[in-house]
Amino acid sequence: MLAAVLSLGGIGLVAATALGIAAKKFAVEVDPRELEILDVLPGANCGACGYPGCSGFAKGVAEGKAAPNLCTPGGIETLEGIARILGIEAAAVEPKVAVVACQGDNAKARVKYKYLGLTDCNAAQKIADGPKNCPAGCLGLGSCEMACPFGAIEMTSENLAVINRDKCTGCEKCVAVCPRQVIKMTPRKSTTHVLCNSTDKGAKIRSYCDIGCIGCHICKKTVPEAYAVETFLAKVDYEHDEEAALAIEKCPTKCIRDFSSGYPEGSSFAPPRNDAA
Amino acid sequence: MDVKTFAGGLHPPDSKEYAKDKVIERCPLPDELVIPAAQHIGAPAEICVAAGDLVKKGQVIATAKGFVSVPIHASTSGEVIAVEPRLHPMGKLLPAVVIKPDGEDQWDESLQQQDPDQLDADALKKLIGQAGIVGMGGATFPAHVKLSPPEGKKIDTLILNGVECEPYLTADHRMMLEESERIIDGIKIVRKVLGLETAIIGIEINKPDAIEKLAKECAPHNIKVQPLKVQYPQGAEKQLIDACTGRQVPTGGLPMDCGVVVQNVGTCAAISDAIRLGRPLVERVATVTGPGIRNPKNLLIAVGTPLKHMLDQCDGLDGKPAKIIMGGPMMGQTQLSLDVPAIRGTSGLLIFREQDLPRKNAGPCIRCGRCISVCPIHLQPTTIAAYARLDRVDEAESYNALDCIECGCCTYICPATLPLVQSIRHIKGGIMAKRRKI
Amino acid sequence: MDNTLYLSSSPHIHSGETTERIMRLVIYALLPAAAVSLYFFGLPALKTLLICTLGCIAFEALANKLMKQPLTVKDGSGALTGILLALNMPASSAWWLSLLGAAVAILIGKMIYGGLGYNPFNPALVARVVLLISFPVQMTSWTAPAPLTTGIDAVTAATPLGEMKMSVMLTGKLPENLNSGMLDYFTGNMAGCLGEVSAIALLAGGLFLIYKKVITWHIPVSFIGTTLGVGAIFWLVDASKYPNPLFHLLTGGLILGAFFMATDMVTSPVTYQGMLIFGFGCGLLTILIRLFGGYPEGVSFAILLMNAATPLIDRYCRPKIYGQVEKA
Amino acid sequence: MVELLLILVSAVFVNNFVLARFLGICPFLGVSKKVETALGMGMAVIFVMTVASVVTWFIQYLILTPFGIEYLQTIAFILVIASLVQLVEMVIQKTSPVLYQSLGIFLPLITTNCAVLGVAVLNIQKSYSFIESVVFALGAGLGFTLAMVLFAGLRERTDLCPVPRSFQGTAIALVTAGLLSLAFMGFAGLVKG
Repeated sequence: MLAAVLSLGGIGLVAATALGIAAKKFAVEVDPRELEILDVLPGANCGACGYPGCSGFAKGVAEGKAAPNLCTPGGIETLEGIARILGIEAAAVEPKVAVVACQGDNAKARVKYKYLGLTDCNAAQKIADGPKNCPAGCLGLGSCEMACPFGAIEMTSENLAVINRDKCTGCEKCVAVCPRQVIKMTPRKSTTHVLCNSTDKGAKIRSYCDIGCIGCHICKKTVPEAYAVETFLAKVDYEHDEEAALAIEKCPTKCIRDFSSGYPEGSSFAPPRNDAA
Repeated sequence: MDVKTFAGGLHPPDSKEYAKDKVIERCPLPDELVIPAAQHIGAPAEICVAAGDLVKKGQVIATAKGFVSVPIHASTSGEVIAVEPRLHPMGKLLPAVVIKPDGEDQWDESLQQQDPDQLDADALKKLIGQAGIVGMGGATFPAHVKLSPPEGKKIDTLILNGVECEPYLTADHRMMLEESERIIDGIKIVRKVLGLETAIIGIEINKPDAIEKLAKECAPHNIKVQPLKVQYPQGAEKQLIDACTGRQVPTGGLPMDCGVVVQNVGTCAAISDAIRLGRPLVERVATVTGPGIRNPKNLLIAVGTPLKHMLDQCDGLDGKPAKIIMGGPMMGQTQLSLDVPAIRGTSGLLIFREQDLPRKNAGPCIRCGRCISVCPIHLQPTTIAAYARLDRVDEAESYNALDCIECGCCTYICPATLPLVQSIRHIKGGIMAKRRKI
Repeated sequence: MDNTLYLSSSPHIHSGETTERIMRLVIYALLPAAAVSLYFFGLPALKTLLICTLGCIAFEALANKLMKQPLTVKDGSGALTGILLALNMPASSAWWLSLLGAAVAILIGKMIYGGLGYNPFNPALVARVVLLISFPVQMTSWTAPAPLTTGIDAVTAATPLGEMKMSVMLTGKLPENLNSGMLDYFTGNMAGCLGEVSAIALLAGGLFLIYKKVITWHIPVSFIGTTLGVGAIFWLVDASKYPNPLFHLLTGGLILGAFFMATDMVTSPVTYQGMLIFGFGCGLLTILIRLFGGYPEGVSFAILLMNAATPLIDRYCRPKIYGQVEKA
Repeated sequence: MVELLLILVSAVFVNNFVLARFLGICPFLGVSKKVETALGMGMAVIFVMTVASVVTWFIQYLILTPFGIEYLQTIAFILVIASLVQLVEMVIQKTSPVLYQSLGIFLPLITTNCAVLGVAVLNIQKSYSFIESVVFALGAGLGFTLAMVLFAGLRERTDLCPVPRSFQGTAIALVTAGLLSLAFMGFAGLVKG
């Protein structure tokens, strides 16, 4: 028994001494806050913050190089967590969600040419500025769908990108990849959006798209405080989101849409419509 | 005969029988000429005329902007009827000068004939720049820039590109047969500018008549004609240098990094005109060909001639066009419309009908390795394309994606008909963007 | 109005080479060997061949359906896997054994990875090895060849490699009559898998593929060369214990493996240097397993092992690119 | 000499720790997403295995056996291995932060890695001499690294594959591991033992 205790104790002692020396010699300083921050991050490694993965962001925050409110997927909880660890006041980030500002799918928008080649919007955009006559509309080749780390984007059967608002975390990956900047970040609480991205004149838009904003000002006349029209394109003032909904019915081209159900029309995300009711 | 070539590449059916025996014909002037300000690599020229101005043939209508740029000249005499954005071969609306010819086709009187023997290298170079000479093979790189190697770079060899490896095209072939005197004169001028003796004309052996003719006429001028095996893309600078001299341009470098300057034979003919006649580059030879054309021809066209007008000279279309290609079938650009004008770099107009297009059945890569065996740069196109599909920029870069010359061999040979070049081009953009960011 | 012109990235012409054509040519190249096996083994061989081939096609279609993909059986790769699998089975295989093989090959060997072009291991070999390990008795019950002309009923027999292994294990020496049957080995008059019997038919098919530029010489030459070379060294050291190289060449699945299985494009390296290394590895492993391993035949295992190494070979074997300057 | 070679070959190929004895599966699946990481992990394991078997051999024959306390073998060995792993971890963290990052949790997990303990215990079970123990440990480590690197290569490739959704991730990795193990069956009988 004594032998056992002594020998094991001896081994332990030798090992402990060796480790102790090594710990001194190979010491690497790690900011303990870095690990704490990593714990409160969502861990999706989506890169929305601009850092390679959550651990990179945690390091940046701990070193004071990154602003603590860059993590949009984590939302307010994460921010509060980081603020608690750093001992600072939380400046809230408004949760955002991506919206595809275009409804010009294959059925509604005309093409400039028939595109053959790589199924990638950026590649198609390089050939004569994209196969659609509209210079700003969705090309429908699904680069955003590929880029979305959360599976929140899908292409409709008529090749238009639609976003599932429940799955969208606001990481902006799709915004970065879209060659035509047709995906916009909007406040999550706002449910009325103008789904057009073309600044062409009304007559020109009509020549290539059935459902674009023609800059007719009817929405602005209906609810003056909620809309602004610049370069023939209406914009919702998201401060007046609730009033903006009043103009939906008035829009002659139906390019103002209501997202209050949480689903864009025509996507497979939407629950089956109950026609009986 | 000592026939040389390079490693890699392939041999697509050259389809040159359409136009190779057609003598160059002068194309009459169209009703209006559309001359874009951007016709070369580098900064576009700045338009210096306005609607209503009367211009003479050869008069400057847009001035060079910076060193890597050349002026643009009126291709005939007439009235400027508009200066506005027009559809450019790039597929975009870009600024252009629209001229209504007066039918006189009168040269500007201020143009001066010069004797190259009386001028020194710098003066020649300046004249070449002023004449707006660009690489006529399709790359349209300003010639005077190529002829101005930086201090310390020793250039010892001039290579003339008479390869014309693109299928269908025969413009250079006809030039070599019909304009050999101007070409040889141009070569002598370029030799003088660069201050060197060795000049080699590389010609593929599918043009035996051109090889024979030039070999005979070049002998007294100490210019060597090098027969080359028929292999695409031998006309690419790097491959031509390898084939003719056995030297290789270091990756990321220019031909001058291995002591070589390459010029197209057509460019040499233009240089001769620019000096001896004082005439700037306002016309060129282009092949109008393809199965979709009734009567394929080699046409001498004024820069700015709309494609449609060129077609009319060839008895029009045979069937409904499905693809309009400016340049050759391997590297040419598809066009949105026949209203697009031919520009200085337009070596050909190629029309395919629906039935002439390759059958499309894109499937998964079966890793057959054919793309690797044909790549003239010895890259692994399928690997790069796989990473490109997933936007994995770093991996693609590590496989030397940036060295790709986009010759199209890999896509041509791929049994799965994958758009490999397009993928690589796409990821090259990604790599450049990443580099700019850092 | 919509524009009807096509625009695309260059190039605008294509060689016309297709995946289907490649698969079709490989199938053609296998036909002589299949015909010889039918001649020697008769109806049972036909049954195995049919079940494997049709089974593979059916399972691929089934997988397409389950994965909601478009049907891919048209590309011919499923049929090819089926024929290769059949050629790797004993002639007298039970129907369920063939069917099971087809299922393993297509479902686990190929479709689970996403289908053609993605499987890391040769599907036919995966199936063969799974069967060999799961049903050792059935997979090694060989029938002696009974040419259609003789009309004799099939009897069981051992393969030449099996005989050799047994003899070496029991007596430490090669069997006496080893070298007497060379001509039979060459034409295929011996016991064995459907496809490993006739060297001449396989060789003809293999050369046809090289002639048609479907495969290159690199893998077959380095594979067979290494097997023969290393085999020769052992033979020279002790001819009473180790058989001569010709025996290695003509018996077992060496030619089938070298020309048809190892050259499977999907599972072999893409560069020429890589192919040479791949072939060398296959050859070395084959001869080691044949001479020292527990199994009489090593070709299948050797190729599978080298399949596993293929991603690494591809990773480290990159051709030197044009204009690359060696860093001093 | 031949004996040592056979031990080495047996440990690397025939009785490969991962693919034939199914030891060390945890890091085999966990750290095999990239070839570089797999190689780093393999090197760490080779080092730990070799040093661990040296130390445990001495502990067994100089302490445990003389004092008749062989029943403490497991705990004594774990103690030594744990300390060694700690040591390796510190060194890697200092010398190669990138490798340290990518190895993540699996580095400390070598501590309880059955493969390392397995080597130490097998050394004693097979009553290998000191030299034999070292060779066996080296072989086991090499075999582990070989399996890791091969598997990582395969996984990098399957990463690019459109694997059906239900098989993505660990599922396809396990299938691949199974097929790799199947291929390694070919070495069976190559060396008796």
